[in-house]
Amino acid sequence: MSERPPHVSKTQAGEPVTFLEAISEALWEEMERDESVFLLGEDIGIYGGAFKVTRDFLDHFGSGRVVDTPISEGGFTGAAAGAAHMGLRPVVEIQFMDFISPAYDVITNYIATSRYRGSGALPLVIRGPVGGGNRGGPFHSQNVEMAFFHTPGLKIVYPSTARDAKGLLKSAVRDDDPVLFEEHKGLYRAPYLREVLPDDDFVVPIGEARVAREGSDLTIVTYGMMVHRALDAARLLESDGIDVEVLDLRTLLPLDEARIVASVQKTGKLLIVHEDTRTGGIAGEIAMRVNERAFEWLDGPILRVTSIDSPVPYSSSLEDYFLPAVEDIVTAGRYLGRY
Amino acid sequence: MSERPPHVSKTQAGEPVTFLEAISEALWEEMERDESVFLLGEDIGIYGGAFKVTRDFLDHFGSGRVVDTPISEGGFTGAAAGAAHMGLRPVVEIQFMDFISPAYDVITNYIATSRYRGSGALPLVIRGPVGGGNRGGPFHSQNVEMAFFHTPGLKIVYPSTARDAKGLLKSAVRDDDPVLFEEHKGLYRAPYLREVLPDDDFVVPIGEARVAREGSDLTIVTYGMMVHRALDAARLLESDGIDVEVLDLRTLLPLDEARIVASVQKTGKLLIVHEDTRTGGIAGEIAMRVNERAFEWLDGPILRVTSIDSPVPYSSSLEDYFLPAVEDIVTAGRYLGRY
Amino acid sequence: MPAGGESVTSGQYGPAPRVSANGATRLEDLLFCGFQAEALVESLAEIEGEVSLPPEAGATQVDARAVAIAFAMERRGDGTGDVCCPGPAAPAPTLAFGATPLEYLRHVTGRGTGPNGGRGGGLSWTDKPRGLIGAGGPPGTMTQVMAGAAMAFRSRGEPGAALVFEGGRAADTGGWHEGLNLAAAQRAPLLVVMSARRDPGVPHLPHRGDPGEAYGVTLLTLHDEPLIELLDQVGEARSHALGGGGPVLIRLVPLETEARWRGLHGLVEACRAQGLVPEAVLDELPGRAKGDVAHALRRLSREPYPDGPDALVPVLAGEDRIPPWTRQDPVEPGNRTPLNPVGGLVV
Amino acid sequence: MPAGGESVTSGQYGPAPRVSANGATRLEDLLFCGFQAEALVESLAEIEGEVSLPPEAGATQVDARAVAIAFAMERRGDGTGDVCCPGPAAPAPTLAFGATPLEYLRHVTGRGTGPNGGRGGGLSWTDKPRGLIGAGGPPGTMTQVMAGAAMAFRSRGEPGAALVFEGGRAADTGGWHEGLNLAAAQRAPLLVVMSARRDPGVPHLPHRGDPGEAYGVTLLTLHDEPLIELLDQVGEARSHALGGGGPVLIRLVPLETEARWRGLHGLVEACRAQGLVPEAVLDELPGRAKGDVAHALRRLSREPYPDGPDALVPVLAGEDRIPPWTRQDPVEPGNRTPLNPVGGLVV
Ligand SMILES: Cc1ncc(C[n+]2csc(CCOP(=O)(O)OP(=O)(O)O)c2C)c(N)n1
Ligand SMILES: Cc1ncc(C[n+]2csc(CCOP(=O)(O)OP(=O)(O)O)c2C)c(N)n1
Ligand SMILES: [Mg+2]
Ligand SMILES: [Mg+2]
Repeated sequence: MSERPPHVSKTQAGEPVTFLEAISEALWEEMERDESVFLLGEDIGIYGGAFKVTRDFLDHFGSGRVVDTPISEGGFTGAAAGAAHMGLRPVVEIQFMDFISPAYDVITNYIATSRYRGSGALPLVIRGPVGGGNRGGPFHSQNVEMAFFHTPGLKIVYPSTARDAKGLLKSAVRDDDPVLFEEHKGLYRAPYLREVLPDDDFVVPIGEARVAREGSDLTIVTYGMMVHRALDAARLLESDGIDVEVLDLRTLLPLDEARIVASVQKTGKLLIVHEDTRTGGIAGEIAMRVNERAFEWLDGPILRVTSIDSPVPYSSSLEDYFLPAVEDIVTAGRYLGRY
Repeated sequence: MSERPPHVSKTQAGEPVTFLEAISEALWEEMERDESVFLLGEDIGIYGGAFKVTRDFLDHFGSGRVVDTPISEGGFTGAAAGAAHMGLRPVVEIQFMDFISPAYDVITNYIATSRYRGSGALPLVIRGPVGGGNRGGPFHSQNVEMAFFHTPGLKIVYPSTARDAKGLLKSAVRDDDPVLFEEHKGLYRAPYLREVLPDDDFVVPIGEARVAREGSDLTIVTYGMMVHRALDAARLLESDGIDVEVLDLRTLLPLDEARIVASVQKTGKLLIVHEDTRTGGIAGEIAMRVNERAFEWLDGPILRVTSIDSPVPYSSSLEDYFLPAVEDIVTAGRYLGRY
Repeated sequence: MPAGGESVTSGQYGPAPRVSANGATRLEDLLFCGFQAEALVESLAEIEGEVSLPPEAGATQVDARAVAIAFAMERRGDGTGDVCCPGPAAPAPTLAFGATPLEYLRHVTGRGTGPNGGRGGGLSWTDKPRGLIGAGGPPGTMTQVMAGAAMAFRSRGEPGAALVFEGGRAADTGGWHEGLNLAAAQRAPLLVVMSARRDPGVPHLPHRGDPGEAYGVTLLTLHDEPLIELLDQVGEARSHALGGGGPVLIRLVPLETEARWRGLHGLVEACRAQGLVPEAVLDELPGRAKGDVAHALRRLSREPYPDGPDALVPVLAGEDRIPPWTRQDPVEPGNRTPLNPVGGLVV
Repeated sequence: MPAGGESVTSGQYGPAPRVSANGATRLEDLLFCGFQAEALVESLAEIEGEVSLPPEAGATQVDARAVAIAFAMERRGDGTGDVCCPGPAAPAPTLAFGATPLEYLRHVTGRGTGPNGGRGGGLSWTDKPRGLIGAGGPPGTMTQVMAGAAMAFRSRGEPGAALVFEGGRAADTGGWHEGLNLAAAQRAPLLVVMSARRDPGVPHLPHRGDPGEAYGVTLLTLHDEPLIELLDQVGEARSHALGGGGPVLIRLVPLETEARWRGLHGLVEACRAQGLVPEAVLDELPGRAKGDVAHALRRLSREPYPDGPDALVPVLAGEDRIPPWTRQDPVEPGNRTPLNPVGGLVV
């Protein structure tokens, strides 16, 4: 085995890491900690992955634990399930999460139902890049949470900071249930996300939202890239005298209903912001939960700012228009603030 | 070509048809009307389909228009897209709609995006049996609407009566967009659904909900099998002095927002009932739309009665418990009625 | 009423596995298991209609060859042997890997006493000590899953192999190809049986060639060979796969319905002629096997179905599930009183 | 700013198709198209970084053989010819089926003037009169889609064939197998090219055998044959498929990068030697093709990107789409005043 290469040693060296490096570190550390953890995916070995998350992993861990697969998301995700039955802990990389769709069948029918069918827990992680703003067009830009949010038996994680990315990925690998892990491409190398992480084996628990900003007038529930847009909007709304609380879900499934409800009970107003398209987005489930648990606290309608209901357009001008902008959040925030 | 067989001639003979026969008649009539309509699916030809919807079609229309396919839902749904590009109007049968999942990729990535990508409309129908209560277990009982509800570019239809099944399927075949058509197995041969249909070329427009029962105190929005449970519940709630309006969505996508909003503006209370599992169900989107358009009319929380968040259990006792029952709707209706 | 554990182990449900070490008693065991399987298939036909059977239960039409194939594997019952996915609801390999007829019947009829408490359909029954991995819905899926199981043996350096039973039309699915391709690329010790079972009235779409040829997969075609020969051939295939030769595809040429269990009778004769199993045992074996199944059927009729609320078994680890709020006492609404229709009062 | 029509026709965008009838001028056309393709591929490398190119644009590394294959088809430009899916962003077959370099560049750079107004990625460009069908994302998908197109020809009794370009790794996908299997079962006139293009740093997983063998599909392997020979071979393959022989798989053995366009120069020499194309034409052809592309590039630089609101083009027929409410004047809230954050006041 070779030495630990520099790009997964930054935390050890006390240096700041990017979101992407945090993910690489998490994988490396989990593979060192637990022999049963192994990786499967397209071009993750020799090539180091389309985004280089697993650069140098093959050299260090060998081809038994870093498996370059054929283009067959269904096949290798199914194989991951078989390996999980045998006590291994596979981590599947989907090159772009848009291409999780050929694995939709095995994930929803086989993997998600395994525990309930009495076939035992299937501890496996399916991770990969999501999200727009990268001029990737309709096939390289999607958010995939709503394809799976409706399937009982899955967990869905979507971090927005380097710290959460590392801590949540470690939790995901250790989790006994299948976890989908979404990594926004726009966060991978974002300079504003570089941070020095604790040099210990910290984990961030799955299922807990995080108050990214405290406030008293309006709750914004969001996640992923939109956390940062919401924080920008919150700063702008401050000058309107609207004190915004921003809740970063971090885990989408199971939803941290308790923290959402607590925040709405404090502020009385709820705006949901998601990058994913509008109809059938996660805002709906949040609205139902708040209706069920905190209707009488609502001092205004639950509203949402989202992408437009269409495939992700390719041209930058179209994509920028398609995505929720800071001004959209500000407009909605003002509207609710005055309500 | 052989004569029109008796089981697709009942309407012509003035006899009542079942829900299933209505579907067979719709297909037969559309194939007679338009040469470009053709069928693809597993065991639909020689065998006449798992539920015999296309019995005798092969004899009459020939193997060029009734195509027995290999087990390859992705492959033949993709082929349907190719045939649609060429001006044909394919109708794909999925043997059990649970098995639409291998076609998830081509439907969401290719078919749904075609028009937007400038590749033209893809007029095709994907139809098949859905729903529980038949002791089919986790792989033969699912509702599939929420796998596709989030995908812009698709239409989803889910009828609850023989008349709507026939009229909507004819509309679906004539529609220029891809339509998913869900047929509840429990309705296929239900005696209470037999009805004499008009003997003309009637269609029921896609996108329009139907008031299945008028009422003034509470709106129940529902569809499919649950329409009948909701109507049963409404009769029981009458004796509590609660006058229930039942709205049968019929089309789930696009959602008939206007009729939902109008009903809620009349009653001030909304209960959503769906057979599909709870988290991430369609209730969420309806709740968001009502928040956006009629929040101030709400005199109580938006609530929902749904299946339990799990795979569909196999044993009848478990499945009955899993599914929403009339008493559940009554309990929720009373709760909202008193609110 | 037990709702079924999360993951089924033989200790929890029914007696300890009836799998003997390979050796002197293997043929006796094989015969016993074969006659049980035959009787089980018959009894399923009998009880159909009376009880609900999963939609996949038609796929029980495997034949005696399936028993021999399973017996060519390393069946241990202690979690250290080969693994097998018997295909949906197929009794023969299930029994061969140590399940009892009663467990099997509990399972397919959805009894509360069954290995997953009546929740799963098909043969969604995973028993790690015995090496059973339960099937999912779509044909082809289990070739993917078992490819992964085979990869696990290989990556751990353990001398185990994975066996999966698929129907003939499974090779039409892309999933099957992806599984086989991956197993071949990884030289994983996987044996894929393409069994010639029921088809719903439609002939196979003809595979004009060998569907494993693209992946360099070894093909073994089995006709109506004597079961002893078959045991050897499959044993060799297993060794080939274990030795780094990669997956083997075992194609069963369809037999006439009458011929499905003929191999068992041939094996009885061979054992008798060569003195491989004592005469007395051979004589009483079929009757004992049938008696076992008959007993299991009688016992089954007294076994309860699960209670409705058993449907609430968790789908995620550590998740507490509560009944739908409409089946509890609804709380009174009130102004700014915490509503909790999902269960109990929130404080 | 035109946002692109729903379905692109040659009349709407750019000049009428430059596809000549097969015959005397075919070789001249082939050469012209080939040199244009070569120049286009070079120019894409030049403008990369300057403009955004779709992630699939790496897949432009087809070679001269792709031009000849496309020219072996019946290209008509009036909606009555063969159909072709050029693979994502591949210029050669696109030009061969009648697209102009400028249209191509508009498309891959996402210009508002492009055939789908900058909305689609890859080569999601369907032009029915020309017979172009645009690719989707995953490898293998288009083999399914084009299988259906081929089935449509057959079911209508029309003498057309479908051609699809896939990369070598597409045969790893289950989707590819399902498409080919269906086409074979239906004896559909489908030609599937497995082209040897870029791979992201990783060798193919070896297909040890012929991936079409399972389906009885005819295989044609092309090395570095003279393009004239290749035209004949592919023409024969097409006839075979049209005559009921079912799909043909055309495997392109990879060429060295330097050798990718060599076939064109060989064809020039052959034409010169055999007097098939006038000398003067052969002399000025490469320059004219390059000039065309250079002109298209200059023109492109003046062509605008679409406006943001063009993103609102309908995804469903007859659907009116309005901008997000936060980009309109929000309405004032009020007690029981109809809210309509989605746009305008509801009456
Ligand atoms: C994806 C998918 N499509 C369709 C079905 C329905 N189905 C169940 S078994 C079967 C036939 C399987 O034939 P074969 O593979 O030959 O197995 P056999 O039952 O003959 O053993 C079909 C179409 C399914 N389970 N999954
Ligand atoms: C389902 C799916 N998985 C992964 C990708 C990402 N991807 C795009 S092209 C490609 C390699 C394709 O290789 P090949 O088929 O040989 O085509 P080439 O680019 O070499 O022409 C991959 C992995 C994708 N587009 N779709
Ligand atoms: Mg079969
Ligand atoms: Mg390639």
